[in-house]
Amino acid sequence: MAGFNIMEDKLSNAQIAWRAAQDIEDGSYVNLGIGFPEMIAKFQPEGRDVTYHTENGVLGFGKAPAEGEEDWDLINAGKKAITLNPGASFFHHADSFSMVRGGHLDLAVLGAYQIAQNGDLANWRVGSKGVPAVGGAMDLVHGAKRVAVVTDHVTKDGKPKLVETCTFPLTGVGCVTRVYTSLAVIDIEDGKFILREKLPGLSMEELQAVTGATLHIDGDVADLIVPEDLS
Amino acid sequence: MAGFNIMEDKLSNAQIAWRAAQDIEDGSYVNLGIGFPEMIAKFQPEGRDVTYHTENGVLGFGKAPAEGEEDWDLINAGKKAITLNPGASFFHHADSFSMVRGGHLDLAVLGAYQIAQNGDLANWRVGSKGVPAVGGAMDLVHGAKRVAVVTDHVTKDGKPKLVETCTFPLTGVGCVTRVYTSLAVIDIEDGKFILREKLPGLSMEELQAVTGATLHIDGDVADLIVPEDLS
Amino acid sequence: MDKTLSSPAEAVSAIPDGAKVMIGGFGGSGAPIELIHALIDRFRETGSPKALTVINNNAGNGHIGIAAMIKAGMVKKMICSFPRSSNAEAFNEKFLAGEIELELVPQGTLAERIRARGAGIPAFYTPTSFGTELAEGKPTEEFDGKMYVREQWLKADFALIKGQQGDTVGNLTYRLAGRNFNPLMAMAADKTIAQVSELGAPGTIDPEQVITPGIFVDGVVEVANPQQEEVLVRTGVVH
Amino acid sequence: MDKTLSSPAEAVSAIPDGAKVMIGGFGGSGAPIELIHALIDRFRETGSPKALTVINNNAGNGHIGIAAMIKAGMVKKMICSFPRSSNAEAFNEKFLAGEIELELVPQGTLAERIRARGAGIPAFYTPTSFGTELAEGKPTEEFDGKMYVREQWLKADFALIKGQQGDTVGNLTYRLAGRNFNPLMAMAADKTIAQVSELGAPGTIDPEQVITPGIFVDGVVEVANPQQEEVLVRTGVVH
Repeated sequence: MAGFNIMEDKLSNAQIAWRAAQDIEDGSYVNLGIGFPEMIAKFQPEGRDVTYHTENGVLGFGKAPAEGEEDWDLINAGKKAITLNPGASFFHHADSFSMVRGGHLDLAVLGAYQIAQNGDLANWRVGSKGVPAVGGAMDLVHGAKRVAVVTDHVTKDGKPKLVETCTFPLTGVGCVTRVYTSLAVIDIEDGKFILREKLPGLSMEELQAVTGATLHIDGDVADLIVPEDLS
Repeated sequence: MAGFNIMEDKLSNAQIAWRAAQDIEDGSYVNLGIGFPEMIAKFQPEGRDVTYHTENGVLGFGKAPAEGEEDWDLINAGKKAITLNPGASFFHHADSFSMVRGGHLDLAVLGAYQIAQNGDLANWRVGSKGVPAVGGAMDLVHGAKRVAVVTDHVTKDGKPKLVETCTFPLTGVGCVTRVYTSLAVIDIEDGKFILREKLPGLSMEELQAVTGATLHIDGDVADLIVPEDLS
Repeated sequence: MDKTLSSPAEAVSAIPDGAKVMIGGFGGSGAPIELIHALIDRFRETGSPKALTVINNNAGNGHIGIAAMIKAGMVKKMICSFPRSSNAEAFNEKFLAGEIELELVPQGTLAERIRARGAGIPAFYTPTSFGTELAEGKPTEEFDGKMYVREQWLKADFALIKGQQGDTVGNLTYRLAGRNFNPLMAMAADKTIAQVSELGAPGTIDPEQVITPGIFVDGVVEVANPQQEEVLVRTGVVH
Repeated sequence: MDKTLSSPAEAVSAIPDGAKVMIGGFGGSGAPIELIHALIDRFRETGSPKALTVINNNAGNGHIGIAAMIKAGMVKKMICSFPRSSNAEAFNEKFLAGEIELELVPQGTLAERIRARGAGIPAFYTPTSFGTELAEGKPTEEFDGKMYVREQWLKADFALIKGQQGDTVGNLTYRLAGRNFNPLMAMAADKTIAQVSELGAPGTIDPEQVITPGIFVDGVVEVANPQQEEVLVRTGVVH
């Protein structure tokens, strides 16, 4: 499969979300960050019982309501209308972040501007200009038992997002343990990126060339295979 | 009225409680310590609306139920059965002590082994022997807007309970602002005992003789007059 | 001890210039729009209260609520976690012009700092923000092998909150996710004013279902059919 | 994610020797007597679990519950605020004989230390106990002109708690003042086991009336007509 084009043959966001969804364990409590990570819920595998937490004080929420059916007191952290599944509960913000900070969530999945090989994450602002906004990201990266990232492998202008050291302002230090990108699945262990899966058409050299820090191998590297057609 | 006998002519606990009750303000939130201070509720003046807090998580409790009507899930901090007044609420222990520590109570009234002229209180243990137990006393002395004490003026063997410096282990530092004793009402201001009221038959000299620190006068000393017959 | 207030206007009448005001809600969910608008109306009529510090998760949306407060020029400083919304024009303009201050606080730390004031805890340690620019200048310490940042309580003179059911002694419940910051702010402010959709006599709320006990509430005003910020924003309402 | 356990015996079967166990209740109010008795029965049959550290407001009463645990010799250490009761003989004897350790913690500090663990807060400052022997050796600091003591979170391996209504995903309500420490311990322990008087399917508790969300609960067992410690003590029952 010569001629792999990083920008054209990469996975779509839906495909990255699908891949991340496969790792969500049955019976787990999960917080999905605003935006792209939220898409993961759509691809939750059949038969897995997952409870979603949103930091504004709801546990066990379900799909978005039909248009016109929204109740704007019933929203998620992204201010989108939600519905409740049986067994849902409401609580105030301090209890909600007790769930986060206290280590009660099994998994938090966030987006990223940059991820460093030591697990540092930068995902809240790109520089010092404009209006900064942090929300719950800095809380979520500490506390959840596993913190994963879903992201394009490179920036829009082709620069690596996986780097030796973050240059953007940090969200958290040494917090990310797994990264699902548009090209690969990479674990972070002992300050190193460990390649677990990559797209089958992509060579190690091609992948390393768009990665800003050394990719290490520890055992097999599996093919990253996802459904072609995801809506 | 010559021949005032400190041990015989002093106020009863009920009379001390009655006097303390007169100062409870309308609309206030009050915590009464286990034992003697609890008696104060009985003498709450007519027409005053007082809400009682108990640290095990009830606000707005009322009288004890009739014997045989007790529900042992509905108790106060002294583990006595209580009833609820309209507008009562339940909450967990952290919220309950938030009310205490966060300055939301208007008044806490406690018993005492010793009170020092700087407001230090010793009321949880007499020495280092036996089984120590502190309960909520150390929390209650910090937080309530006013901390008052009800106590006999002297110990059973006639020693002063109002002292220059506490010799028993402290419950709190500089926390008491008013003391209702069997002989007098005394405020604590700027590290001094200020005498406000004393039993009419008792001379200043007699009172000072059973007080372990200087009693100061700041304005009038009123007669401490309470009903004779309190049940 | 009847804490009933007759109107939103009366409810906000004591807030002075320069006050620190916590305002409940997360976006439009649980936002006390009528109390906010009463405060804006008072400012337009009297020039007061001005130079307010407002504590909320966000910094307003569209042309109503906190956004309208900012637009009106009553707000000196925002303390929030996320001053972004579908239409954050009011805040953005003032901020980029240097006409409003911003203290940015991670959302969980914001909640915990508010709760800490209510609970009489002047400072606590959190892992949140360690190693980031939001922790600069703050003491740090290791506990059980992990690094933590020390944060202090967040005080306020007033809280304006929104409940669902209320009674005249100040007990409150909330509606759905509208609970969010409201119970915490009720604990934290020196004076807490609640608007409620239904106001009843003491005893109308089951004691086991009270979320905010009345001890935390100083005044309660019934606003029977409260406006929803999100609906106002979506329909382009300007206050 | 059905968290239902078949019996109190099954519910306590995983607690090992040396475990730190939080036990809910304040006196007999909200005390999970059936779980405690199942633990004692297991100890009598198997010799395990022993050398437990028990965290509760009190240290047992009469000859049942925590008092019976202590009497049976399963408890190495009590962490509590008030080891006194109408009949504290079990604790007193062991304590005065030097056969049980005691960590005495002011009641509000005990509650806050438990909550702190649940909330991921390793340490906090409180005015409680400043200047007393219970603050000896602890860091102190001044905030806003007042002195405070630094306290650390309190961890536990297990919590045994008592709820009123429960559902199979672990949501709980409590009965009257039986709430007390139960919701805090549910947050704080690595594994939380709840006995409930009524166990239903998810959805049987109104989401607004859930006191302990299921995320804090690992196992739930129905005990339809639970015993009340106070009644057992008053009728002289011995377990």
